[in-house]
Amino acid sequence: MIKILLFAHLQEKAGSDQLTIDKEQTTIRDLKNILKETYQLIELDQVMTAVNEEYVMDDEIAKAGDTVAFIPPVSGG
Amino acid sequence: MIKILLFAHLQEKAGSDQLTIDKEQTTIRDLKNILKETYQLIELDQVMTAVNEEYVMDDEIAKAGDTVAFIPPVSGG
Amino acid sequence: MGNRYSRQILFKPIGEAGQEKIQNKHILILGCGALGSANAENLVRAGIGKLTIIDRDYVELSNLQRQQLYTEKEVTEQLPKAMAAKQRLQQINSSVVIDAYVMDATPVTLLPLLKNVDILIDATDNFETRFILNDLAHKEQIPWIYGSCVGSTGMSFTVLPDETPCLGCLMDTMPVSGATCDSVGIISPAVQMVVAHQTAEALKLLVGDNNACRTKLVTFDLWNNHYHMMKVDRAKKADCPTCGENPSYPHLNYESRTKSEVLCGRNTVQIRTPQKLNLDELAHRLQKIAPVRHNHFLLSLEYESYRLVFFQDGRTLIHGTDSIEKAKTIYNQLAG
Amino acid sequence: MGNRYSRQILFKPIGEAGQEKIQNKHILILGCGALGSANAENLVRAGIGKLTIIDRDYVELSNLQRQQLYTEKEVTEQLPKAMAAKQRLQQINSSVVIDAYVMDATPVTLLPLLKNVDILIDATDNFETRFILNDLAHKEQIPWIYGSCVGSTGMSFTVLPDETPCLGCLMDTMPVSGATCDSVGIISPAVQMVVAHQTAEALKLLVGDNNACRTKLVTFDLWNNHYHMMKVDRAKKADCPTCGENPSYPHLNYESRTKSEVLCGRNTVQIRTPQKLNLDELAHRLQKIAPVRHNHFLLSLEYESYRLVFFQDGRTLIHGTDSIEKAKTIYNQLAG
Repeated sequence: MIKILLFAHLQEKAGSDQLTIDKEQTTIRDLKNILKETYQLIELDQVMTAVNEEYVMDDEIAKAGDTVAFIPPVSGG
Repeated sequence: MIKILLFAHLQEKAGSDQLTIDKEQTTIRDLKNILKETYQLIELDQVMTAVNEEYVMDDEIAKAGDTVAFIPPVSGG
Repeated sequence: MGNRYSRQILFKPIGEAGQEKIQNKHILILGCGALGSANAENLVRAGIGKLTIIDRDYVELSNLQRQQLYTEKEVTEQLPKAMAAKQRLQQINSSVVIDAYVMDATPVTLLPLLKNVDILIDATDNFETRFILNDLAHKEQIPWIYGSCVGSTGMSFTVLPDETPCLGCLMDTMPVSGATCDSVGIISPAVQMVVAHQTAEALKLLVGDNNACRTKLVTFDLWNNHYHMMKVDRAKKADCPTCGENPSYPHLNYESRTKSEVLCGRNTVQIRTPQKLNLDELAHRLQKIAPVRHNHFLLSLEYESYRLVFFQDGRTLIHGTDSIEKAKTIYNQLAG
Repeated sequence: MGNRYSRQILFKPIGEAGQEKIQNKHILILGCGALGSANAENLVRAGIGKLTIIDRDYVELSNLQRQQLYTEKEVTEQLPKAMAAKQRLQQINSSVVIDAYVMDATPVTLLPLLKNVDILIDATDNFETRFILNDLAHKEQIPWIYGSCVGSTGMSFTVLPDETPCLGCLMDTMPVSGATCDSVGIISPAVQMVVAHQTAEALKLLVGDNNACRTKLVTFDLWNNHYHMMKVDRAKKADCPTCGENPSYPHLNYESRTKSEVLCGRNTVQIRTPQKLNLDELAHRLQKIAPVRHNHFLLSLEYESYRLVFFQDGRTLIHGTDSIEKAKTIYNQLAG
């Protein structure tokens, strides 16, 4: 089980600020693809990703027990 | 090993915002007594205590691996 | 006012319906110092229907570093904070009804002001008043939002009667805190961080989104980059004298309070008389002793190494001493 | 000014020495909207030596809900934000030197203003300008503090040239963010929360306590009670075109920028001419077509279903359309 945290407008799209994905391990890229299909989160092409509060790139891996946060940059000021 | 987080003026007194205590387990009361002796933290009689981000009373127990936060109420406004 | 609140209405959890609720609600803020002035500015900008603000103090130069609504002009004029705040707040939003009181907050003076109040915001600088607020809020069943700050740290908690633990559950004994802004200082971001949490919680309650309220006590330290949320459900005590099954509201027993008090860390004593002061009469009398400054709300003068400030509501601040005896002597010499 | 900064001096990490440093430093804030006005107020209250503020816009009614320095009066007067901000800031602290510029921030206009600037604070509302700021800050080796907010959320990061990753490392491609304050709204506590972080970081840098700076990117959501700090050390790229070994500063190539642009989500087009506008002459001409409002900095009029605002520096805003072609037609009809 991988825990997913969604920030800003991703929440509204997915209807929740937290999701879980039942996987042993996956690359961030694959994880994004799953979420894009399931929740139409096309915005995932433009987010920062943290695994256990550390910045990661798309080819890195998340494992069961990890918390993955998707953080879309917001532009207002 | 128990991890200790100190907030507000406790930090200055102890000279750090984080400490570790090498114990398998201890009540909060005993833990406070150890810190009072080692760091002269007499203010520990008037703090809120959280173990792993949850409020606890003095007779509850902290174990190795736990994070204990001592939060002194501040009064300014 | 057309599109004045458009950006707030666009925020989905508020929307048109939420904005209308905000404009029909009444909030009381206790204290117009750092937390109070910033909370008041937020709520007035957000379009709150009615705001009651209470403060016993006047604007001083050392306030300007962190107290949002005030400028050098109000320091020169020695305006009471509640009055100075009201002036600026009405310039910001003329459609908000603002009731401002220059007075000491006691159970007796506060109770009549709680009628039809939807939320209480704590912007006091001492735990004695916070425990009075805690008792009153539970007696009158009004949510209140605790906030405090010092140095680069601060904390906040949303107290909902019948739901959350109360301040007394969290702190069995009243903290004798050595850490006030006057003893270890304060930076303005610590103020704003607390206020951001308090206003956000107030907005949730105003629009009726109580489920969104933070149930945890938040503590932070901006200089040391800490942010801590503490689950407190288990702190609620069934026998709590404030929020328990048989409440006795121990802090509402006003009779036990002294009439003179040392203001913590401020090198100041406050003397309170039950009668209002006639400032004109007093000015007339005192100007023979020393040059007197005088506005509609207060009168001040320098006397020996002390500065005295007399308020219309019967209080006098004697700056320059921590000794109640010394302060009483001077007070009696001048006004006695 | 005596004890004006006493509470800040009492805060140990600042102290007397830190206060003196603050009073000798120069900060530039880019943008005087919600983040900019609140950051400016904090720094002026804290006693910063010199502040440069830049904004291209004027005060509108819908700003008052969250933009701290402005009141109904500045809306009526249609004052440019930089000028309105400066007025209020000088009332708050007359000893701070404030340089205010009503202009579009481009590499060309910004570069000369960066001389002797110690810290840059990001208070812009778009990533195009932030990437220019990122390039300029690295070229000139000036720390800059990123901040942004929308809805009840916000984020901040302190960019130290040669130490931390830069904005380009964190976001390889410029985000085409759909989430602006004009599309999904904003509540004022989200603004203050970002500002609290930005000002705290600025104070650390001002007093030289760089070790205290937060090395993590912070993100929060006040309505949903989230606070997240992300370690970003590994994001730093050796081949980053801004902070890498062979920087090319790709966002400083001004020539490629259009002279007309649609302001995101605002139903407004901006047209920029290289020449300054003579507002008096323009007023004379245009008053035959429609009633003209005119102050020292700008001129506005309603024309058909559009509202046009002409600025002295050569820019014109055409409110009421998202079409550059339509906007140009109207512009040419009136000012062409």
